[in-house]
Amino acid sequence: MSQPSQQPSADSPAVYPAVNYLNADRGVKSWFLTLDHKRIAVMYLASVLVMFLVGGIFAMAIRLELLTPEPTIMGANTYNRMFTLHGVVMIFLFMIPAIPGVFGNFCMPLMLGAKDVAFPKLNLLSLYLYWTGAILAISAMAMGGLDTGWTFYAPYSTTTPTTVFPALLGVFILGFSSILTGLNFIVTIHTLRAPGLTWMRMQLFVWAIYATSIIQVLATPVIGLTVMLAGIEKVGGFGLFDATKGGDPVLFQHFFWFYSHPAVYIMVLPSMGVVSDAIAAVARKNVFGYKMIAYSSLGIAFVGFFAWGHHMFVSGQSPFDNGAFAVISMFVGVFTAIKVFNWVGTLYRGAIAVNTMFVYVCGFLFFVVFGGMTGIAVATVSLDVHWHDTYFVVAHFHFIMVGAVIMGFLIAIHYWFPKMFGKKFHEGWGMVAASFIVLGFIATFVPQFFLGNAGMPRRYYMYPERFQAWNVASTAGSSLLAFGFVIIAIYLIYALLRGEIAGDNPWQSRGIEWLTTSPPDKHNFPKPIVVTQDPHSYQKPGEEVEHVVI
Amino acid sequence: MNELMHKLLFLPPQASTLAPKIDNLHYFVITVTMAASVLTGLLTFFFFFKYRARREGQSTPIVLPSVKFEIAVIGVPLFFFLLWFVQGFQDYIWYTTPPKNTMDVYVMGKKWMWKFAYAGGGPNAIGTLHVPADRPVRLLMTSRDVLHSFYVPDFRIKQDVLPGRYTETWFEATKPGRYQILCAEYCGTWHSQMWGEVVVMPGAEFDAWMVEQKAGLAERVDTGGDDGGNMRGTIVEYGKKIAMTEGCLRCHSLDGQPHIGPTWLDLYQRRETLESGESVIADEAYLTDSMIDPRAKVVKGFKPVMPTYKGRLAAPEAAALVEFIKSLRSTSLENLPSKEATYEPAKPTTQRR
Amino acid sequence: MAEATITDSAHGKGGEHHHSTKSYFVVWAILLTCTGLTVWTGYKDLGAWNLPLALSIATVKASLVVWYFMHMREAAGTNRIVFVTSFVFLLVMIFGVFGDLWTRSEMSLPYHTPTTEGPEIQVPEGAAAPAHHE
Amino acid sequence: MSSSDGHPSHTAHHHPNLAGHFDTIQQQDYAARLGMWLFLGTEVLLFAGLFLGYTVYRHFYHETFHHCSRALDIKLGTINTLVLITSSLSVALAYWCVKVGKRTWAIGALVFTILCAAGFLCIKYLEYSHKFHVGELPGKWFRAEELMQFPAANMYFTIYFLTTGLHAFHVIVGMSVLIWVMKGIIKGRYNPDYYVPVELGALYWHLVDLVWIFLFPLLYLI
Repeated sequence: MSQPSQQPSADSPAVYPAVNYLNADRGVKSWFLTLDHKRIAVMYLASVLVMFLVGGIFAMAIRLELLTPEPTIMGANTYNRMFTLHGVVMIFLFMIPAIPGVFGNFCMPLMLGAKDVAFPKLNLLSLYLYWTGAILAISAMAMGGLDTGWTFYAPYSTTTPTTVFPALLGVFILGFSSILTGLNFIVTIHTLRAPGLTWMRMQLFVWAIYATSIIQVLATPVIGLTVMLAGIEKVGGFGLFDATKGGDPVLFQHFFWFYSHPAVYIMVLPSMGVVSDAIAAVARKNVFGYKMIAYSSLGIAFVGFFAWGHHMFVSGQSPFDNGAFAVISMFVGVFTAIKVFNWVGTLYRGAIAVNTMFVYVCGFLFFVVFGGMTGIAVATVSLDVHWHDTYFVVAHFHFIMVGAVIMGFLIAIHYWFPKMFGKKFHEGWGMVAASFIVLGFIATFVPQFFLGNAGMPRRYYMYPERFQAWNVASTAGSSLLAFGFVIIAIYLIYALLRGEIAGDNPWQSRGIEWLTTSPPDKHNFPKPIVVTQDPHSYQKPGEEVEHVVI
Repeated sequence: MNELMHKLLFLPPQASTLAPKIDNLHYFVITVTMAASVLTGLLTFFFFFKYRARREGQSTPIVLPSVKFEIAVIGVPLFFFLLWFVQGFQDYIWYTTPPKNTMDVYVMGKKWMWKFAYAGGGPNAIGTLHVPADRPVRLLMTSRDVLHSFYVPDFRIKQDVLPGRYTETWFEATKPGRYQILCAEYCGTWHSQMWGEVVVMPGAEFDAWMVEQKAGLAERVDTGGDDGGNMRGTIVEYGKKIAMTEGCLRCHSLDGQPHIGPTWLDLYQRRETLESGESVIADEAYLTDSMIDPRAKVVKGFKPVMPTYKGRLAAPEAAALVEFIKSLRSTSLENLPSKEATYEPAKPTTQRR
Repeated sequence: MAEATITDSAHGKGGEHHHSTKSYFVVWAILLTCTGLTVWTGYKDLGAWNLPLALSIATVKASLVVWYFMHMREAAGTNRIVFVTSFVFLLVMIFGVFGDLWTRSEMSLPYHTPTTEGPEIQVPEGAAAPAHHE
Repeated sequence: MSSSDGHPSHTAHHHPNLAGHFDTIQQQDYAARLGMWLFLGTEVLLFAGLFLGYTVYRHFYHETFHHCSRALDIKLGTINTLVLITSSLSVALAYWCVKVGKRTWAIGALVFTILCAAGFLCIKYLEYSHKFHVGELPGKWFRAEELMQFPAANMYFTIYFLTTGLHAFHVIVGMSVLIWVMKGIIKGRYNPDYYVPVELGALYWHLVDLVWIFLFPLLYLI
């Protein structure tokens, strides 16, 4: 068991472990009071999928409304609530917790050869805080909803008569969940690595989770404070952002983006980690430029903190700060570019398998390059004057948030589905759905770039008629996207119930998480792991290995 | 080239001196972005065909990046990004530094309309801003309530409008025509209808227009009644002043919110249902009648509490009030056909109460 | 392996409990003195020097608390980095925002409050740029 | 104590407080300390936002802040500072006593610390009630006429109440933590062999002190 690479289990028949973490304990209590990181991960998975469904329904409603320039299916106030809740649910309840909460929790301790995370009780507390925050956010919806946009900009958010406060409280509590998860993961990675697992032998997913956790710990307190201040101002009239009381509304934006810019890396870094891991398994090859990918994750985590002002180029921020934040944003872009080069480089001279994951990886690479570079484009100060708050920005961040984060999430689901549940999904349907998703995605969001170019502002309920053609195209594309998700839901549920038994390592991956049974035992590994190899190493020991330097 | 890219990218007309600057950089940036993503995609496909898995458990070489490769990987993107930044920041500085000889216009954004006032005197306006072509115009902007953003796509200018302080932006329009103003910062229910219009006139025509407007003001001052001596502004402005001094605004709001009485926003030509059940269009006659005999035709849902203004309002004053009410449109007042097909003229918005 | 390094950094500086309580009392005495000093200077009007002086004294006090009371001098390197990093980011935040405030144009600062009372923009006849008081 | 320090591998496996997923008590202690320092880091950043608010509005309303700070009672503020510093000393002593096995002294020092905390809150209450009385309150509640002449005087009290309020909340949390730690010492759970929770509780209390060390001059003396 000590050598990750020496036990290809391809020939042995697939066995479903009789006792595993899923059936070791029974009863509702054994789930809700569990301290097992894997069960917590499964509960996170169920929760974030529900939230994704909710956010997705809002998204479809928005797209339908925008089918015509006039009111289509709902009133203006309903529409404003829809896009607000779409943003709040997708960002705070889906994207931020999705990959760290589910796959970080499930796989990261396994990848370290650990028995659990450092603070299992804290881990469970994070989940409960997540649920509390989710319930509060949903209750805001039930109490009439809020119409501020997910950015909660003051003074609108502090003066609107809608129910903002429960949502702010929800975000505050979700922040704590996020902080505690990040703290837990940092300590786990520092203390619970198996013997021999040096920093430079950690899998890239672990590196990504580590970088993400740093951002979570450093940035999230600030959003906690920000929403707290907005809530106090709304309820108590403290006037911190109220111009008539001498307050400065732009200060709110500084507060907000100090968290929310790093937060986009909280969302996207784990996804990049998933791709780094999965691409090695798909191409059966060592990751090209391992160190560059690892360090660029840390680089993004660090430099990402200095770029928040590029969300505020036309907000009344000074030209000096605009320039400073713009130039720093250019450097953040370089870190992502490094990763892209290395991912493509990993495919070079690999043995690429044709499967669902690969389709998503292709989509991911295109989206991350186009979405990333349009990000640099909007960070170019003068261009942002035209593009700011138009659909160009909407399209850009959906390329990154949907194109990169959701592709990463889907890759992770498909890659680790056998690990989590010990079952195989249908590869053919997987590829069909993946094609729908990738194409539907392009059809949904490419038109929005043109809308932005033409000057359609975001958060528009009604729009001048000249924008209609592209809006129709976008709505049509979104239905393809939704159809793809329906297919995925069907074949994954089928796989869960009556799927073929996957065996311990169906992808013949060399990741440490595959060294135990699938699904794993309650205590993860039957015997302690000792790591002696480099990560993502697909060469058989003793075999003549060709070294190529390009 | 310019024409082609302009069409390909679905950009709006270039109607200011800033627009070509923004667009040229836009073309460059988008071309590089497209090239990079297409190259990445093609390379991925190429590798996929060339390096497909051929057999089970196939082993692969260890490929490592050389230092040269690493430098290239960091250097090439950084070069492009910084190039964009340098060009973009130059343009931006140009855009944030208005020339000395600008014509200044005060802009106020409020839910959900734009108001304009000329610094050198002249007519105040709601929704429509008249400016001369080929002369720099500086806008000094503030908001009465929440954040708004003054956006004219055809000029490529955008600037947030903040309560409690001024922000500025400027432009020099190059082609006479009518250009749409949009609000780009979310500001509530009718954010998407907070439109206005910039009317760009040839310089000489604008000067003549301005002289005429000012003369019109003076004329009205002469005929405006006893306190006309210190009255300035258009008849609309005069009407507004009366509305304030006579206390109309204590019961009638200007922002679309029903108060003790119906809101005046978009009241003109609105179809109102009366207490009696019949419906009436709020035209000049109805508005004037309602001042003189307010309890005759009370709009459904409101109490008959308004006092009569018979004898309190002189005829010109009542007329001014009507003109003022007519001016309260949440979108542009002007229903003239636009010559440049830049956007469709605003329709009377009937979906709103 | 990880554990080995942990043992080194956390407990490598052996004899942490050998020092007596004396150092605590000395630090306490210094803190009290510093408090007295900062209050005394607080009563004086030192103009522009008030803030830097008060902040310097506070920083000295805080460093003493962190170094001795919180045992930062015995803490593992990682823990030191973690704590110091949080202060670095506090500064990042403040200077990022002040980069904006220091360079904003005068008229777009909040204390140049334009009149927002009344339903109309109130522009005095022939007004130029908004008045810069102060 | 000395055995676990000097020969980690021997005593580790049988340590009663060792959780199953750690190999040694040293590893567990290291994790606990790192976790606590990370948490303190987040606390610093939580207060960082308020300090930013303070610096921004002080920058805008420099004169106002100067005059409004005179409305606070420097004497009470100074007393509170001394109380907190002394409590910081006593909690450090309590930690030392637990480590060397002086249980009674440790309990005494903790009781003293908790009393200091309570005293701090009482004085804070006096200050707050005075502010409520004269209307030196945040935002829309502000009605102190003698300060109305200064622009945005309400903003100073907004900042004052937000910062000291959040700090007072931390004092209350810190008190609860110390009470919980004290219960552990009384029950003998924490002893020279296992004192990390005491250390962490003390760290939290020191942070509360640390924040006040900055708040005091910024609010009272500037």
